[in-house]
Amino acid sequence: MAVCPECEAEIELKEAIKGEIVQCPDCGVELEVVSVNPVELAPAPEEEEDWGE
Amino acid sequence: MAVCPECEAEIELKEAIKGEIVQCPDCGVELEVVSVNPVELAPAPEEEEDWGE
Amino acid sequence: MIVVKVGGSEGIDLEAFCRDLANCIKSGVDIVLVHGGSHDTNVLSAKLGKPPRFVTSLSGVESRYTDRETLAIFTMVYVGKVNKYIVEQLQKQGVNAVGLSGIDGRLLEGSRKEFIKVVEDGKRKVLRDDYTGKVEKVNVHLVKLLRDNGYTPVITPPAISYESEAINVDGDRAAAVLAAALGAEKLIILSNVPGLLRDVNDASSLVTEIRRDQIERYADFAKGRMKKKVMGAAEALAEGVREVVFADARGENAVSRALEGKGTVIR
Amino acid sequence: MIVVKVGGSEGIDLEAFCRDLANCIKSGVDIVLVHGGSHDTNVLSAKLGKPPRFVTSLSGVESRYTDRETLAIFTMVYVGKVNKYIVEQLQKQGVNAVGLSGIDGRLLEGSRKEFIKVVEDGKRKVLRDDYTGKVEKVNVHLVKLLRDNGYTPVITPPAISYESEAINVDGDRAAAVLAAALGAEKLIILSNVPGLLRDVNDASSLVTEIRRDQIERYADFAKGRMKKKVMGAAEALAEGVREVVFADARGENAVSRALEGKGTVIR
Repeated sequence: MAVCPECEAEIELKEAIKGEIVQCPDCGVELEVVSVNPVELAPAPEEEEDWGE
Repeated sequence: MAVCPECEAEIELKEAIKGEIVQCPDCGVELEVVSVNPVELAPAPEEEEDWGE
Repeated sequence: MIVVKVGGSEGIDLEAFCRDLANCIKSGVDIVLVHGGSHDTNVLSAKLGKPPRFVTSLSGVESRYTDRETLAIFTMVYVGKVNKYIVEQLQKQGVNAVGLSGIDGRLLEGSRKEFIKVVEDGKRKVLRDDYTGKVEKVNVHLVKLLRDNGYTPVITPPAISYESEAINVDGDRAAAVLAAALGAEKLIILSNVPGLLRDVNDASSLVTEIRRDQIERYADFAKGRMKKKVMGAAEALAEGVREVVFADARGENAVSRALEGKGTVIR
Repeated sequence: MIVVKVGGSEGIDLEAFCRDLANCIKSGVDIVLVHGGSHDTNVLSAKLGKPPRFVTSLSGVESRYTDRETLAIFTMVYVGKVNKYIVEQLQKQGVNAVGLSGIDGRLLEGSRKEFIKVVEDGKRKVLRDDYTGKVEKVNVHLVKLLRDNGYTPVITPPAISYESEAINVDGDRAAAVLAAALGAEKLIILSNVPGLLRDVNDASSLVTEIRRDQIERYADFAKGRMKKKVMGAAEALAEGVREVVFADARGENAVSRALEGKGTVIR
């Protein structure tokens, strides 16, 4: 189980992978899986308009 | 069989390879196997002093 | 002065291209060359057991995922293989070419993206070790120094980030920024397509002329690589380049044909 | 001005080397760098299923057999990997480096050997498709142009033949010819040995000083790679370079130590 850093809701994650973006089911904020075992979540970074390379 | 381009002696070559240097048993000149099937011989080029790379 | 960009995709005969380019230069056309190398990079990556990994950003733009190891392969191919092959061929044709990457003298500099958000295998992800970025600054002094002394610059990615790390940048967009910075009159982008096609699968649906104020419309319907080329063209035109031409790099006299406007001309 | 040559053999930490080199340059020492890349070339060749093939000439000198395919791998590594890594590291240390191969602007030009006579598997052979040669001409103008405008040249093989073909040349001897042509006071050759050793297996048998008129004697007893270095040194001294130093490229402050004469000093 992981905890949403914004609203502290518990988030059930099955085989999350590092860097994956998940949404908190309660407050809806976008989170980034910054590490696994144990799973750690942080707000996903905002992205400026991307043209890609 | 191949023929020495210098003294026309016949030279017996077993599995010569392209680029190999052979010596004519009769006149002793250095020869280069310029091609195989059929074997063709030409005088081996002279080499200026070589330092290698 | 004209900036010519030749792509690195399959089917482009670089030897024939360089012969024609050399003839144009020797006949007095003042050219700075930029080139790519994506196809050869894919081939070498696969051979080295690290097949290329392409990711699609949330806004649907595809790019090569370039971690440090991929960047080393990318640089070996773009700089060590393609760039020096072109310089060798131009020298053979009597053109005194000098090859430079964007790292050299900080020729092409820009910001490296700290992260990119992508969709991969259906999952949305944040990728942080992607050495990719955008060219924002050009060392015009270095290019001018070489040109004023009789050398033809042959320029290639990678560029360099403000933190002095090599970064993968889009060759077309780098050529557009370069053309604007150098005050080039023309930017010619040559690839393995005849130009901007109304229908991608129909080579005869070539759009031959676009007025610059219509370019946004074309940017919308263009897809994939061509979308980036059109965006680059729009940027170059906005920064003072008078004309941008998309043309075919294949076959004989590719450069001469493009110089005569055979392809998609935007002005 | 000083020409520093750093070898491409194993065990040399290029990052530490570049930090020290940058400190010397930033403290005012006027340096032109030449580098090799043999170890990395062997590694990539093996990975690509074309292991390096070394041949021994009739006079006992060993060299890398460089056919066209090997030359492409050689150039990718020397130029695309090692050269751009060094330029990136120097830029990171605030030194405005520009990387060039001998092909660029015909910086290092010379004759390609039409053939070499070698002994391989006990057979004497003539090899004709070996892209190897000797540096005989240097484009001093290009080096001067860059140095006078604040750039630090970082130079690497391959060189270019008079017929404009890329050719594999010995980095040490190319550095010697470059030092003489540029009128350098000093030539420093750094490799993975402390200098010229009386007994190759005894690191403490370092010859610390050689007078230039004794150099022929040392050229005779030096073997393999060191023999070529000594020949290069003799050439440089004969062409006006005042001092040649052979020193260790490994560990911290390799360049500073060599500048202080730690190694084999020949003058």
